[in-house]
Amino acid sequence: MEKKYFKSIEELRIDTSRENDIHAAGDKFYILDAQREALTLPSTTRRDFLKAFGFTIASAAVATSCEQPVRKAIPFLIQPEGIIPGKASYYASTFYDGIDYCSVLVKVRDGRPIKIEGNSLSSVTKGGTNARTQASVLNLYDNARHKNPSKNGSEISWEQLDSEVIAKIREASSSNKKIVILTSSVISPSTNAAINDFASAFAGTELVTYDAFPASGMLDANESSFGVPFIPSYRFDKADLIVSFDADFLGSWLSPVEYTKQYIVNRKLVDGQRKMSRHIHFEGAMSLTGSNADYRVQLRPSHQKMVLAQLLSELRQQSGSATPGLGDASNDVKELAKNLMQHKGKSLVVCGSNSRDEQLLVNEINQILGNYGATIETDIQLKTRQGLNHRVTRLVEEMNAGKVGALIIMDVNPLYDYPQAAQFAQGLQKVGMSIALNVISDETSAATTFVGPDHHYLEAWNDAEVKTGFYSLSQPAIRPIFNTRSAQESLLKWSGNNTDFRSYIKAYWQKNLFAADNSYLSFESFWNAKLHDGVFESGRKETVAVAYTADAVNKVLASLAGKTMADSIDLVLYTNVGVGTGKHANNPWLQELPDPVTKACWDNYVMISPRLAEELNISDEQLVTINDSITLPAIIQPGQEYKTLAVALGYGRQNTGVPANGVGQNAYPLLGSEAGNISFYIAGVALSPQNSSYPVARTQSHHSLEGRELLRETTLEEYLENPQAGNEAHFEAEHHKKSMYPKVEFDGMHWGMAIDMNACTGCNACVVACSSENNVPVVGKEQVLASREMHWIRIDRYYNGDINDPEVVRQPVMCQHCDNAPCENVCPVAATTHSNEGINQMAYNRCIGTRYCANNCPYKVRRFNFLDYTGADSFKGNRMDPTEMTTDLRRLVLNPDVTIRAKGVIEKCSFCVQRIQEKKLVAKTENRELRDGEIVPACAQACAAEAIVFGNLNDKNSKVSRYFASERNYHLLEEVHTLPSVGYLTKVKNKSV
Amino acid sequence: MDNLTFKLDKKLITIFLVMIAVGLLSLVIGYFTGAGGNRIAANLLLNNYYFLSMGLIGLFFVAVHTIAESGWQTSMQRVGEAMSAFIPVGGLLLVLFFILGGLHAIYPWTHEDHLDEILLKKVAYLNVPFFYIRLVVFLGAWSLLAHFLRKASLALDVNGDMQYLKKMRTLSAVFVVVFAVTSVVSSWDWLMSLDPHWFSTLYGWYVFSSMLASGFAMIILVVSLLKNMGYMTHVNDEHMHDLGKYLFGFSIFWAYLWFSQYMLIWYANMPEETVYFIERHKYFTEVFYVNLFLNFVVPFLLLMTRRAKRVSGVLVPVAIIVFIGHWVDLYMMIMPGAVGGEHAGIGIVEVGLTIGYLGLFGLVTFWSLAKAPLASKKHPYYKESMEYHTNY
Amino acid sequence: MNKYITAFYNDEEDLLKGLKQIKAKGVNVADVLSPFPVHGLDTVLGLKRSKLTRVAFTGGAIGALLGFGFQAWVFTKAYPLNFGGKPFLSVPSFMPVTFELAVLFAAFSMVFAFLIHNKLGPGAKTVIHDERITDDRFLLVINLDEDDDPHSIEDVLAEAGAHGITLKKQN
Amino acid sequence: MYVSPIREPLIKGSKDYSQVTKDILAPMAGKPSKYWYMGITLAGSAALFGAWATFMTVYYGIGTWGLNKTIGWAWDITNFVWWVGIGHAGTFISAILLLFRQRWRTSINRSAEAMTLMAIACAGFFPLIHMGRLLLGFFILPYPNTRDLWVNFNSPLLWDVFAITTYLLVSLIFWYIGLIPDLGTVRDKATNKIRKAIYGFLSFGWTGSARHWSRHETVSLILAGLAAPLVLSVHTIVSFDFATSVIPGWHTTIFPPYFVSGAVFSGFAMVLTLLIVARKALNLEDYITVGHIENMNKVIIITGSIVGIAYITEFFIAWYSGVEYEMYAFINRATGPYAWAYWIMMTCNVITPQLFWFKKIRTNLVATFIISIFVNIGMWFERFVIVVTSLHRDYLPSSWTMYKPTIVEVGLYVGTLGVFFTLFLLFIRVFPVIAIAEVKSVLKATGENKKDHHHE
Repeated sequence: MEKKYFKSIEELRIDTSRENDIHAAGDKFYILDAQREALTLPSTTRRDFLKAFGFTIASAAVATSCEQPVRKAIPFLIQPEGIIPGKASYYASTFYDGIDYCSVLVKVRDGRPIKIEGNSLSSVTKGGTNARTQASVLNLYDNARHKNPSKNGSEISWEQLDSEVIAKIREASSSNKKIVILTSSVISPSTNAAINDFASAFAGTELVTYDAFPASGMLDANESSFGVPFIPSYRFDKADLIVSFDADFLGSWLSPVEYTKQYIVNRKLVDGQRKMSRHIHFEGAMSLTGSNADYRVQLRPSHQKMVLAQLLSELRQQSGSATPGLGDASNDVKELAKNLMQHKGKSLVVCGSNSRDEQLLVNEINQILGNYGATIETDIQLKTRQGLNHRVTRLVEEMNAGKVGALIIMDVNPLYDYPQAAQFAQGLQKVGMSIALNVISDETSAATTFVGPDHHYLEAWNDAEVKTGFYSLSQPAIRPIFNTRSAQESLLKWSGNNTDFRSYIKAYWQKNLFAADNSYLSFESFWNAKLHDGVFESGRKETVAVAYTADAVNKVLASLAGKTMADSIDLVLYTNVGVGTGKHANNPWLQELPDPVTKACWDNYVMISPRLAEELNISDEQLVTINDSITLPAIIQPGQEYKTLAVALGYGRQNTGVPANGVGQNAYPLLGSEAGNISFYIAGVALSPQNSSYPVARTQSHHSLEGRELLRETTLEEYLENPQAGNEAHFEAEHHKKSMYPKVEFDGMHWGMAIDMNACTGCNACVVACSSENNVPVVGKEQVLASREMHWIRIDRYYNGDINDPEVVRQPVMCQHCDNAPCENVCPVAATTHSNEGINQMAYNRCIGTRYCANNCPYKVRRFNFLDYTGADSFKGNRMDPTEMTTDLRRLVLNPDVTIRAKGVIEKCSFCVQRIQEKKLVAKTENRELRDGEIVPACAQACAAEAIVFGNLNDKNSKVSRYFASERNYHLLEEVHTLPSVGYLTKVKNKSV
Repeated sequence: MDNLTFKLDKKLITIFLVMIAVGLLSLVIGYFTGAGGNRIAANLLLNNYYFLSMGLIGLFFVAVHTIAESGWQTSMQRVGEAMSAFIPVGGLLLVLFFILGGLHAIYPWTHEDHLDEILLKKVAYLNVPFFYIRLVVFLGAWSLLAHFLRKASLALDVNGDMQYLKKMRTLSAVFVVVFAVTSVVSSWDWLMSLDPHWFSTLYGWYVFSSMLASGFAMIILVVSLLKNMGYMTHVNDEHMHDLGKYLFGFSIFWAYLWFSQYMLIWYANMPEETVYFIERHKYFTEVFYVNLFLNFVVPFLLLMTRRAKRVSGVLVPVAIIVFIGHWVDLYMMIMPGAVGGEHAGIGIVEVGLTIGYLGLFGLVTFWSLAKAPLASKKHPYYKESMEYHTNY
Repeated sequence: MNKYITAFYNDEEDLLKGLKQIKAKGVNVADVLSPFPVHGLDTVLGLKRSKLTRVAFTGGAIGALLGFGFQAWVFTKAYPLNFGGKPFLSVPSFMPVTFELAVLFAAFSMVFAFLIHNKLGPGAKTVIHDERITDDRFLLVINLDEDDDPHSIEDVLAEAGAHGITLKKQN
Repeated sequence: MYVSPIREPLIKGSKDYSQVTKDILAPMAGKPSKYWYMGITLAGSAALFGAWATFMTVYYGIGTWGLNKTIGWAWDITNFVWWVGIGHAGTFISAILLLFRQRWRTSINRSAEAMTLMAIACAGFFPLIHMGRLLLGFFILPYPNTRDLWVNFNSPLLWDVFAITTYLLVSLIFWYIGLIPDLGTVRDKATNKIRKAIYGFLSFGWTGSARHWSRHETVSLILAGLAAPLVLSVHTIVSFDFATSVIPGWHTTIFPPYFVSGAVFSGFAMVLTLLIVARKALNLEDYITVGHIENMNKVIIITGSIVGIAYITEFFIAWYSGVEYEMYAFINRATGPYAWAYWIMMTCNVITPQLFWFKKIRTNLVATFIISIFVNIGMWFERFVIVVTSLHRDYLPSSWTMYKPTIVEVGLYVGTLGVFFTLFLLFIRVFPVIAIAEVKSVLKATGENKKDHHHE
């Protein structure tokens, strides 16, 4: 038979009425190889197929049976090609929301995208993801999405919208007023082309790039240092010594997923690697990255510039050229300088500040250290965060001056996240025509005249060039759910071009990129291959030569001469790994994600150092007012710099969905500015305690290890001379290990998981991935306050040592799948038993909810459905769904392979048994052995740090077995003799003791 | 008919003396056949403890029934008192045993020079001086109380003056309270600390239940022996029936505690606890099950019927078996820790020493029996006890 | 149609004394009805010890075997499952249920045997000779054959100090 | 049979048999007093409160309680164990005291057993209501099904099912067998037809024949012999719920005997609480004398002291074990956030009963009543301490939480109390509260007028 490929995604559409669906036919591309093989293997017997089929029907049945009343189940009248019921298809795509970039695979089941996974073919993100990327699939099913075009809030047709908008635009350009396209940094070459087309169609068109969380300081600095405003690409993997000044590069700074991938290359000590980078971190507020550093130095943000200057002059002295006038550097700085000089060309200094001056200083520091060309590449540049603050400031002035005739807002939300949102709003009144092409209803789209909703990225075609020469494609994984239209298509339409954006992209790629790859005969095959891979790396480099000039930095140094560090209370404004800038605030998964540092969710708050709290006698969760503008609960944060406060941005949303509205306070208005650039901290804030308090939902209330050897640590030096260092307790336990009954031997598979605590950064991507894969319910703030969060995997965070400057240690904990599981023994109805592959399995339908197992679990990983969180209960009207996660729309994200748990049932991590089954079937249909690493649980898949390894313990060569064999491996509470199937590798910090 | 004044005749004395001689001999033989210091020490401890506990149960028997104001047992109260006469003797031997190197020989925690970190945590309790203080307090309290109770009981027999009965009640109450605590703590000191890492909260009561069963077996044996010799004819089937019920009940009680301790440790399977039974399973498999058979299965099945408890032909053999059974039980508790699985065994030393101690115990008991009428006629409940009949 | 005589005492000790006399006179007392168990009566009436104990034992034994057997069958044959690595035949775990079932069976088998044996049960029909036998009277019943003479027996009873001597017929 | 003259009479006032019958049947006759009506109204409304709480729990879920991810049991199991404990006195009195031939039991065993049955009923309610999916609770029974799926015989909760059921049934027949002759008495004393019919039916046609009596005695004795170990087994198995686990503070081998004595301890306390009131209200002072109260108080001292020793043993061994989790669990009990509960338990269970060493106090009704209440409270807190303080801080500090009860949980507890007292109030109206026949059988031996009857 002729090899059968999958047809274009368009054919997923059940109704083929719209004309632009048809000519997609003829496009061919593969889906993931495994899938293709599984389905085209001639040896696939009918029985096997039925088994595969039956498995999913069964699970789907389970999902809807039992206590859950059966809902709509419409069989296909004509089975569309490309959909095998119960078979997931994966489509390569690109996640870019104006802030984060990630090359992804979209898992589609029965026409619904249900899961996002990292695309390992991308050499930028290398298969890694972060929490927001994982959660982005849920935004597709956001109840608050714009469902159709509208004018002043009332629905209109696209035709009407087009005609009215075009008229207005013409009017504006004829009355030579400005036509402004306001967008976040555009990394899509095709989109840029489309915008250019638009600009050439309408005189006076102007593109204003607006980033809610900009890097304009760096752009300015690089302009003055190198003559070009650009963001270089950093190479943490090439650096032996990483010095970060408040750059949260593992969490929120520029390209965290990419940096995490690079970072861990030199942090993992497995498979014989004995070399490890050293990471020194300066910061005021406790951040994810800071808490992972080998040395964390507390530095108040307003002192950072001076310290950088001192470091620079110290370096200059050590390299022979002195700078007068600066205060004498502290010994630490001297020491640091010496250290850096020893690592010339193998070090990397980064700075998270948005101050041009500080970036200038850092530029020269790296220049002196010869890091340019070594750990910093200037010929490959990062294309995100191109926004320049002064451009936006000017726009606001122009709007208020009535110079703007038309304002086209492309999925940005200045009325929420622009510090001077009020002026912007006033200006908006004076704009002739305003239209928002935003996906989800928000503050801005509520204020514009028109709303022309864009597709969600999973519905749209798009392309991207995140870094010079690193291209990737987005393709629709589902037909648009609502009456939306790709923003680019709108622009093209208005500029008189009726081609759909997909063909536009194809044309662009054919014209500009096909030439860069001569390994394909036809463009079609090139296109199909790239669409299949999702990425195309042309190897293009920037041509503009960069030459370093020091004049600017000298001015800075001069300006600092004789200055001293002011003693004031500083406020840091940061974005967390959850809701980030607030664009995703309406995503319940992200709202309920415990912050890696504070373990709090569903709110923002003021982090305050224990010392300052004591002085001002502010108690935990007491309300405090900052600069008489916002009032938030205080959280006493160990390790916070004495006089540094921190508040997360991204909260206090309005006019958007239920989950986000009114959660926390909007801190954007607090953002200050320096030399025209937004600065992420303000010095000298006034802090006034209120005499009331406000409960903050935290998933962990006790932060000390109580001297228990749960989390084992050592230093690199100790480790190098004795690999068992810090892990003595393990060998002690092994020595005493005794059992009163014979050890169960598992023939065939014995699944196990190993977690490298040296790699784990605590970024929480695994938590969201797990929730997404396993339909883990969202319970809302009240329930989290009652300690009833449902996460199957959690990241325990403990503080060690001095409360004012503690060490932070983290440990991901999920079901340990003990071979002597205390929980299994005590279940009266045998609802939880041990599988013959060593998995501790739950039969939800058998569970009667005595909670005996949960009590008896030493790891406390079992979760109980205290209320009807999922709507699966047989009683009506008792649902507990404060975040509207059980609406029909939201339910589309559910994974049909995983049972929905009813009220009164215990649930817990299953090692993603559904994935194990799926891959077993694939292997069976191909009649071969399972390959090591073929089965990847959701948490491991999501982990950018590759900290989680899963596999067969019976296979002595499997990666997990190798990890288990390592001297660093130990088991949590092994002295209790539960025989866990999860192992942990001791954390090694590269610090001298 | 005066079968109430017991005379300790030559024949009996010689028998006991011979037995003691056998014991001493076996000690010598054992020493020269290289049974090993530990093993001899362990056996001395075992028998010392075992027969001391016989004396204690004798006293406990009297005390409990006195405060319970029950009448039936007054007829054999003297037997309990006589057994308690062994307390000071056994106590003294125990002290000597510890002082003359027994302590250092078999108690690992006495080796201060090399203690692992677990034992170091316990030093506040497990240290030699404190151990001796406790030892002396326990033995002192027991001996004194035994002495005064006996005194009061004899005084009561003079003219049945109620004040002595009151006195007996007070003393009994005091003893029961003291014994409740000391029996537990002493079992930790002398037995549990032989495996100093291991611990079990139930241990003290488990040991106590073992004492009870064996102690009542001994009471039955002494009484029947006396009856055989034609004394205490006033002790009728009803009395024996009750003693039989005790033996039956306490054997089940012992089994119950044995099971509770074993099952809970087996179930949780935590190494720090399981090590105790794993050791015993490994080296003492047969003994492990024999223990259960002798102390539970035999009395449970044989003493179930009413008849069995009333017919000495059944009661006495069962009593003997239980007596041996709890010796084995104690063997299980002591040997693995004191001697270690490889070196422990049952040979001349074990048998001989036991015979020796039995002789000594017999001698002391019967000697004390001979010093007073076998029943206290003036006891207010004496008549009750004589006219004692019940249909169950 | 058979005749019988009833008479009563007001005190169990008089009853016992009287009975001895009556028996000495060779009169056969069929039954004594009393408000509470009178000790020594069974010897006087020459009642045998009840065999109910054996029923209880058998019942208990069956219960125990059933209990243990069932658990063992479920865990090793019917549906062996791995619970926390415990052996399939986890004997210590089986003990509680075995014990409970033993007790349950013993108790119930015996109680049912008791009721059946005595022909007692919910709403059982029995002759109440005198309403005060459940209060304070001790009543004897003497069955008469055709040949023996009521009056002589009545005299014997009167001699033995019994009250309310009455001749009754029962069809 | 001979009884020593120095023994105190157990039944006051020179009574003959018919007098005994009259006295004991008196409370059943005539209209109930207004106190009775007040009592049953109060108890009834408490029960209604419980009904509401039950609805809330079943409809909305366990989430209406104060539990969380770490603390899976709290008031539910605390109440369960408390009630089971109370349910131990009755059978203990009738079985074990019977075996030990304690004659004084005859005046109290009937009501104590009734109390046992009611307490067990209340206890049984909690394991059911604590299930997240009550409607599927039948899964816990090993019934044949198409999936060939049975239950987990390793689970102490399953052992509970068997233990509690057996205990309830055996106690029930034990109680009823004892009741049959007295029901005969009620029947024969009944004046109106319906009453006669009903009690005639209930009394199984009892005639008081010598044969029946002798078998009846055998049955009672064997049942006692069976019930004695059964009583032990029940609370032993309840203690296994905790002791088999690996949670510090739960897993300790002393639990079985210590729970049993604790159960008898609390059981006797509850019997005292009830009887001190009942004997007055039903004027049965002649039958339930100060002597009886004193004897029960003695049992309370003994069991209370045993419990005390167990507490201390636990604490010492926790230290002696050298296991840090064990040590912490107990330090946390005495000094942690729930220390107050621990010290309430200590005061009520270990210290107050020691007052009974003084004859003055143990023969004083008011003092006894107050102390019995203390013991009831103390024993409730003992279970609370074991269940909650052990759970709320176990192995991983990251998961430590706190627990606060909700009104629903309170409702469930109050509800069972309501049911308990309602049933008791009904019981005293329909059944003789004292075993008439048994009292008569010991009247000669222990009545005040025994001298004149007795022939030396």
